[in-house]
Amino acid sequence: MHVVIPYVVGALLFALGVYGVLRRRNAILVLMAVELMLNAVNLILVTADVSVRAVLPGTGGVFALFVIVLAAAEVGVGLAIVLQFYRMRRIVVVDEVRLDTDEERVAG
Amino acid sequence: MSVDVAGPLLPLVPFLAGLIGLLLPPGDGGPTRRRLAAGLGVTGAGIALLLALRVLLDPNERSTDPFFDPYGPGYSLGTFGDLTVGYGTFIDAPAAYVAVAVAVVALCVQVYSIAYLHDDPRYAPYAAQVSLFTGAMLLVVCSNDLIMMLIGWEVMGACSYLLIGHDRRLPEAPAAAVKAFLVTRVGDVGFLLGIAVLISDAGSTYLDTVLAHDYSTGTLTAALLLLLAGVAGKSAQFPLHTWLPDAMAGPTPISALIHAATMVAAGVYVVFRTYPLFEQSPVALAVLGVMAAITILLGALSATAQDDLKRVLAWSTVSQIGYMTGALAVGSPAAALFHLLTHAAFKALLFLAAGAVIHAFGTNYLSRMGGLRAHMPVTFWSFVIGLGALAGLPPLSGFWSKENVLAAAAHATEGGEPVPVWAGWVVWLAALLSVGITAWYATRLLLRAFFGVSRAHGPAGPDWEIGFDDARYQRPATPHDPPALMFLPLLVLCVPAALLGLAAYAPGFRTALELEDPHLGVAVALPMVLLVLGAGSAWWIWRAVPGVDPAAALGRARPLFASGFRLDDVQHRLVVVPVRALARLVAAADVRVVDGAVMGTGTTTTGLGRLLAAGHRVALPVAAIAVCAGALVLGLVAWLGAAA
Amino acid sequence: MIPEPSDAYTSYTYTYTDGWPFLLVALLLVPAVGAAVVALMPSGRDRAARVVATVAAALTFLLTLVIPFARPTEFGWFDYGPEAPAITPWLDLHFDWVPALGLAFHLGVDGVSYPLVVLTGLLTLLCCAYTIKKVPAGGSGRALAALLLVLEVGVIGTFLALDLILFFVFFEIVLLPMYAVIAGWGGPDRRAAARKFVLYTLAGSVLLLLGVVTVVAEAGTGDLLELTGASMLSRTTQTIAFTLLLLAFAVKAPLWPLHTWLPDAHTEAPTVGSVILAGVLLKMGTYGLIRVGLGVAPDAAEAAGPVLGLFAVLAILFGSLICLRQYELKRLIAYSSVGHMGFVLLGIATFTEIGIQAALIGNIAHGLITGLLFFLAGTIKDRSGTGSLNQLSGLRESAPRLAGLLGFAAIASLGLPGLAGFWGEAFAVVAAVRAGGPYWLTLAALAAVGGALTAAYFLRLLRQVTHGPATPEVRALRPAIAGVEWFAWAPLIVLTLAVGLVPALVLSDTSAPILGLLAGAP
Amino acid sequence: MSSQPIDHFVLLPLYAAAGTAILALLADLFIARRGAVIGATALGGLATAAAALVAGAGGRTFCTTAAGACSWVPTWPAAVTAVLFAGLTVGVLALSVPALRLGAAPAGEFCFLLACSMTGGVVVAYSGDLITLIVGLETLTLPLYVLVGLRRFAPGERATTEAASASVTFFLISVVSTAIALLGAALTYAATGAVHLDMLGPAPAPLEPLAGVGAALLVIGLAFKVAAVPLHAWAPATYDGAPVPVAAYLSTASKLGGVLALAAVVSRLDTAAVVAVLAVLTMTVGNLVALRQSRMVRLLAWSSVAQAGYILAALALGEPGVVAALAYAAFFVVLELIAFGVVVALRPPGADGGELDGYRGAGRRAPWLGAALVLALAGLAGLPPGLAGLFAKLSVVDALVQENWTWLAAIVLVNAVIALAYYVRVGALLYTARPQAGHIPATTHPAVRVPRPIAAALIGAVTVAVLLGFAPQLLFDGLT
Amino acid sequence: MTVADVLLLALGAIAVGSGALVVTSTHLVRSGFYLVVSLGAIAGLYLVLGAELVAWVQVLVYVGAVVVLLLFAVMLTRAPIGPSADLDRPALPAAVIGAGVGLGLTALFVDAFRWTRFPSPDPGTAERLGEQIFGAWVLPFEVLSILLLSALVGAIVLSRPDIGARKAEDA
Repeated sequence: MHVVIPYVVGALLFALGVYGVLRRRNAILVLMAVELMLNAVNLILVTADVSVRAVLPGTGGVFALFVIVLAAAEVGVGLAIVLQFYRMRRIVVVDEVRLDTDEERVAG
Repeated sequence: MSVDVAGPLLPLVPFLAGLIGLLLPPGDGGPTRRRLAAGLGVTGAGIALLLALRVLLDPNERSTDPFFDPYGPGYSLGTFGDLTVGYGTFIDAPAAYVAVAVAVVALCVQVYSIAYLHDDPRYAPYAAQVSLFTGAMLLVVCSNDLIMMLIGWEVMGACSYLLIGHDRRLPEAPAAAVKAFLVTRVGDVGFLLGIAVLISDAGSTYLDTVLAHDYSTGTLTAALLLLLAGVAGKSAQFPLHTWLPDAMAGPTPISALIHAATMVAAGVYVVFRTYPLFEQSPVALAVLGVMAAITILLGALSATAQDDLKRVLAWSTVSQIGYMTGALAVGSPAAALFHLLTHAAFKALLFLAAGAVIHAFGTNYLSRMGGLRAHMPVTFWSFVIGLGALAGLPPLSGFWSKENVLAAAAHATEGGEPVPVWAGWVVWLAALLSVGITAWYATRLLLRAFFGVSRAHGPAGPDWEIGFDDARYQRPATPHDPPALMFLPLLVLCVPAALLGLAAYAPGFRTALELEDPHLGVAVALPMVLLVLGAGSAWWIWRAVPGVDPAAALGRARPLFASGFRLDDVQHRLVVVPVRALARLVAAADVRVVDGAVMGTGTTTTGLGRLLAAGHRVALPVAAIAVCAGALVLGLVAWLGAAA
Repeated sequence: MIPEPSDAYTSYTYTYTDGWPFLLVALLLVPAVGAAVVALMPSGRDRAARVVATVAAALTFLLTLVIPFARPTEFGWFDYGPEAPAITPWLDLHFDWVPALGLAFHLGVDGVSYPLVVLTGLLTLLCCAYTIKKVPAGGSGRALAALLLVLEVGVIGTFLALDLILFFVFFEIVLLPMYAVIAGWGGPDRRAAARKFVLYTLAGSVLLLLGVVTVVAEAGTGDLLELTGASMLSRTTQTIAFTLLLLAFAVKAPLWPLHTWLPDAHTEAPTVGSVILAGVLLKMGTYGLIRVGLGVAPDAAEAAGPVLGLFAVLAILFGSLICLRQYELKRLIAYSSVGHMGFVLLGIATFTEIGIQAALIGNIAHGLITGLLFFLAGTIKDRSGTGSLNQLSGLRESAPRLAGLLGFAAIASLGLPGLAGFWGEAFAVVAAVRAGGPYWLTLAALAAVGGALTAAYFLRLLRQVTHGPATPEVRALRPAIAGVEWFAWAPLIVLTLAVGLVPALVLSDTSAPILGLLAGAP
Repeated sequence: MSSQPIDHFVLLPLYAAAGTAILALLADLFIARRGAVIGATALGGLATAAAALVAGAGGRTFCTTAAGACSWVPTWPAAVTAVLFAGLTVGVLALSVPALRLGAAPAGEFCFLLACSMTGGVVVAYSGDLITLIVGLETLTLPLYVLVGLRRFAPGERATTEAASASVTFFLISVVSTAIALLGAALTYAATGAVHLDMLGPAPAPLEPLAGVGAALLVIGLAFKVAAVPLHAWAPATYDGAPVPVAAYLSTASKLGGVLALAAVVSRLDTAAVVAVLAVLTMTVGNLVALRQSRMVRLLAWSSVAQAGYILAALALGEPGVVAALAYAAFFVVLELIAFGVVVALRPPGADGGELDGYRGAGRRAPWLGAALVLALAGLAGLPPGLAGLFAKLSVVDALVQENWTWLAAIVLVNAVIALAYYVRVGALLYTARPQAGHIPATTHPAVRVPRPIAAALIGAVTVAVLLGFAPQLLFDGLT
Repeated sequence: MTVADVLLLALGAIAVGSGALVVTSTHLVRSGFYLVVSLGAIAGLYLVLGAELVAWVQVLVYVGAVVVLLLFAVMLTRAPIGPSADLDRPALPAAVIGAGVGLGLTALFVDAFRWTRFPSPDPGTAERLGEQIFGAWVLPFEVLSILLLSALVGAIVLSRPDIGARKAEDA
């Protein structure tokens, strides 16, 4: 088979994920976009099992499984965080998260 | 005490006396403390005189103990590379004579000052500084190491600075002091460089080695010309003479000290000392000759128009030192030294006598004097002897020494000397002409100060110049001869001023100085004629229009002469103003450019920081965009890197 | 705090010659422990703490005086056989400290460093004693005294270090304490001045670090005994390393145009800070140039000589000219340091024995004289409440003693023969003349002219401050000189005179080590 | 393929760390006393450190029989860093005690999450393959998302949202960078077929760009953990919003984990260019921005961004720079812990870092704390008396110059100069007299009472810093 | 072109297409459903690529759990069910970077693998993967358990403000 197809699919999915992360204002949508990125990674890992002479054949699949679990854990915690934020601020818009509200008051 | 102990001790004693004296508390400590200070000063000078006499007694005695050999390299003070600076003495007869002269003048000045500064609260440091000054001069005289000589040389400069600036009530005193130090210091730049060249080439600072070293002509000429710069500074030769007239702001005894035997004589003495080198360099001698000729005339002409008693004497010093350097230039160091000695005597006498006048009268200005002869006979006669010697009136000392100089110059015009013939002519003409001028201004001085009627109560009433430190005159007292402490030194100095010239007939003295036999040939007539002409014309002008300054006859040249040919202005324009401008420029550049770059770096960095910090004052998504963009760019970089 | 060889390292190589090399450790340990004790004393015992600090400084000073007696009786260089190292320290102490970084705790003292060590001990003692009576406003006296002792550790360590990295470590030690002294006890504008000082000099010392590491990386050793004399480095490395080192030391010295931190720092620093800064900190730069710069890169040093000489002369001239335009007492003295260090650097730039000896004695003289000047200037400023030359006049009238001392110090500083300042300046010129050629002759002439300018601005200073009618500020100042002030000043005065009369006091044992340093040069 | 024998002895640190987490959970469940939970966790942390030292550089385990590549690689550097993780955990726990006593966060969960994080750190230290490494890193980081935002408010207390914002920021950027790192790992695997660090190597011909980009992305993703520019934006906001002890953990343990991961990667893959660019950007931007900060924790955050740059500079060398980077990181975390510890000590329990102005004169009120902070700041600036910091800088510069990367060393040093500007600003502030309030003389400051656990942590950290300052060879011996 | 290729293309198109809808849809909820589709397609790709277990886990964990979780979150945050206008920011930076990433990665892969054929793998069995996981990868697996536990506890402690809440007297 032509592995380039799933690879390119993975690349495009990753790019879509990046786009989504950057485009979306709603934290949950951002999380979805992140899921797309992680899935793209998984796809590439699984595809790599086909295309590469691995030291341990099938490592990609194993890796992908780990990534899935990682992603699940992250989503769980992430949603808890977003919900906490929502509880406190009544919004889930990431634009509202300021990084530096520091007024410049530096002496000398 | 043997010479090998006396020699090294000679500069040390007054030096130590000075140091100890400086430790005395300043301020008016009452009579006890004054007595202590005076005692120290007089003792220092007195012991120095004794030591000098001891050395003079047997100047050529050599010790067999190499360690104590006063004429050897001496005690090492420090070694720089292969150059060992040593404290040792080199005393031959001329040195011994000069040392005696220095000691005598110093002693006279010390004694004289006790009375002259009787109510000065800062007498103690003054006396100590005089001692230091004496020690420094004796070091120059005795040292056999060029660096040690330089030390004495510059310490004198510093002492002159301190002493000239001594007077607290004269607004011009500090300026004059600074000027004296700075101008001589400028000359010393050359002196230091000259010495540096000499010792670098010779590989030793030891005078004997340097004198014996075979230099290339170029090096030697350069070094000697540099040395001459220093000599010009210290000995007040054109063009570095400008400090000397201003230095009259110092107390009068100090003027005596500076003009008679120390400071100004040092330059002449150093050339004398290094004469074996000068002999090898006609260029240096020619320069010296021209310098001398200009100085002789410049000094003499400037002296004619001065109204300040001390300034007349100051300019006369410039002129007389010119005679000495002229003698050196024309190849007669002996004549120079002879004139140095006689000049030391009569100039010290003149200044101390002038001090007596000022002390008694409260002013420096000839225009406020007149008719002093009746009140101050001793002072008057001191003046007569001093001025006579200055003008070269036979048989006073100045006549003989000046005659020697003229003879030497005349000899040089015949060729056969290292100096070029034209330089001999220049020196001879200047010296000769100056004899007449000197006689003129000496006569004028005498007449204006001591004859005629007193001008103390002028049309505008009493108008007292406070010209020296201890003058606290409410109203003019009747002028009178000075107290004994000032009186005695005058008497002491009268003797050599009058008689030292006859010493040329003393074989010991003559051979010691390597003077030629005195011969009063026809050649003596010419200066005599000029002398009579000068003195006579001054007298004649004075007689013709009584009460008017003979200098009025100078007409439009008078202000020019009075200002010393405006060389002060020239110096101001050419040196002071540019240096100040340069300083302003450099200081501004230091702040704006050099420090500006530094501060600019700081400001720029902080500004960048502010900019970047502002860039980080954003919301999360922008940060996310930045992160992803950064990752993308870095990924591309890596790709290109891996592909390359 | 000082790095002391820990017990954990006794297993490493450990060599020492005869004599008492541990004296060198004691030299660092005594002030360090003193600083710790002083800092830990309760705030109620402030004065007692300052006395303790003075005692510690005095002990250190005594230890520095003991050094010559602790030398091995057999002079070391007879023991080395044909391959004698270029430097043969009197005392030599060597521990491995951080082998991973090529850092050895290698201390030694020889004729080049010894006078500076003594000077440091002396000035610290004087400054500590001075603080017993007078604590500048701003902080507790014991903190100041402790900082002075820490500074002493750093400076003495720098002078003793025979390992490049160790040298750097000690070089850095002084930065923050000096910053603290200026920022804590300084004048109204102290913050900015202190920051400028610390950043500027750090910029210099990072160059030193780079240079040092470059050398160690190529030579494989940081041991100055091994590096000196034998050219272990390629020409390129030497050039790079020397350039870096030169810049680093030029900042510290400071050499024009890298000097602008100095005037600000001096103007704002408290009196003792100025004294230490001018008296010993600047010497680290010139000493470093001799010991490290010349030691490890003799060829490059030789090649850089003309350039360094040019800048040294520019420093002399510009420093003096700028002084002519200064209207603040301490600022003027600070700029005068630029000129004086220019003479020192000119001596070094010739890379001849005479020149380096002139530099060494110039260092000492500058430490003594400028230390004294800053003491006096600080006193005048403290008592009259102003440092502005326009407001100071007629000191001779109200405080003749003080005026006399100022006059002495100024005259010594302008290089009057017979006083300490003369030798360095005169023989720097002699060395330049000796270097020969029109270029060096010109430099010599310009330097000598700079000497005259030095006289000009010092006389201007004296004329302004001591002569003339007394201003209200001056009239109001207290003329008496306290005992502690005499204690602090008298040694400087006496030594200025003594070194001036007998330069051998400083130079007696410098010839061999300098020749050793120069041996590497072609 | 059969399961291989597992050397449980060398796994002791892992067991101890994981056991600590479980112990904390159980203690919370069954004893439910704050003191007990905290004590148990602290003991567990110490046990972990002890275990790491005992296990030392034992045999590897979890090896693939085929190639001999192992997932658990006990080495001395690993042991040393594991000890550091454990020490930092205990230290941060101690710093948190006052806040926990106050009830600012549930103690049991706090301890558990902290212990989990420590476990992740230990795993990172010992991991021998990318999977374990990334899982370990996630284990290190994930509990921190929670800890950053975990804050309980007393009834009536105004609820602040900084912590929640910080948590969102941290989480979102973290997942993105995790995705990037995973992509990098995936590409690396696709190119080389290996995930074991020892097996990583050059890719076959056509796959070289793939491997290059993979390595770069891996580095970029991991660089997030050390807050390298341009992946740093989360750090200041997160540090400032998080409780100060957690911020301390973020800037020390979390950063150390990132350094370890990076070190593992860069020493096998050629990523010099990317790491060098990251290093230059990181230190320069970090220092420049730090110049203009007015909040204490933000300043420390930016400074720690900059510090990461120095570590990256060493890592740009690849294998030869690893020891220097680890050494720097070790010195750095100790000093940083002191700095944060002093901040915690000077502020009321549970408070944030506050404005810099609030620290005016603090060094006079609390001389010991002031001295400790000065030591830490000097160390971070790389100057005595912070000798540890000096040796840290020295080791990095030394490594760079040894490898002929003098230009990078020069940039490091220029940055050290810039950095000093803000360090001295803080240091000087500590000793500036407060503006006179009323007529209370400046000398009679109210004394600062330092809670015992914080004092203990500070004393411990300062002792380590001083010890390392005088005997840095101990650390270098441990890392080689 | 083999059957596998066709399948890959088709599934890939579905995955990418629905992925694009995920990030562009103006309906929050619809985005969630598109995500399901996309993830399902990816699961299909796994099957084609011979990673059976991964595919099933994908379906179970992602489609079954993660997406449901996300949808719950949408509900809990009272997000609008219908289309909403304020979901997006200006597109340009995102589009530029997204396009850059997509093009870059695509080019990278295309350059690396070209149109090369690789042999289709044996359909992997769960047993083989399981053997691997419990053979070579026990360590990360165990660590993962800690991770999951901490995620669990963390999520709970964040979601339940009553845990460890401060009483009035604490303040």
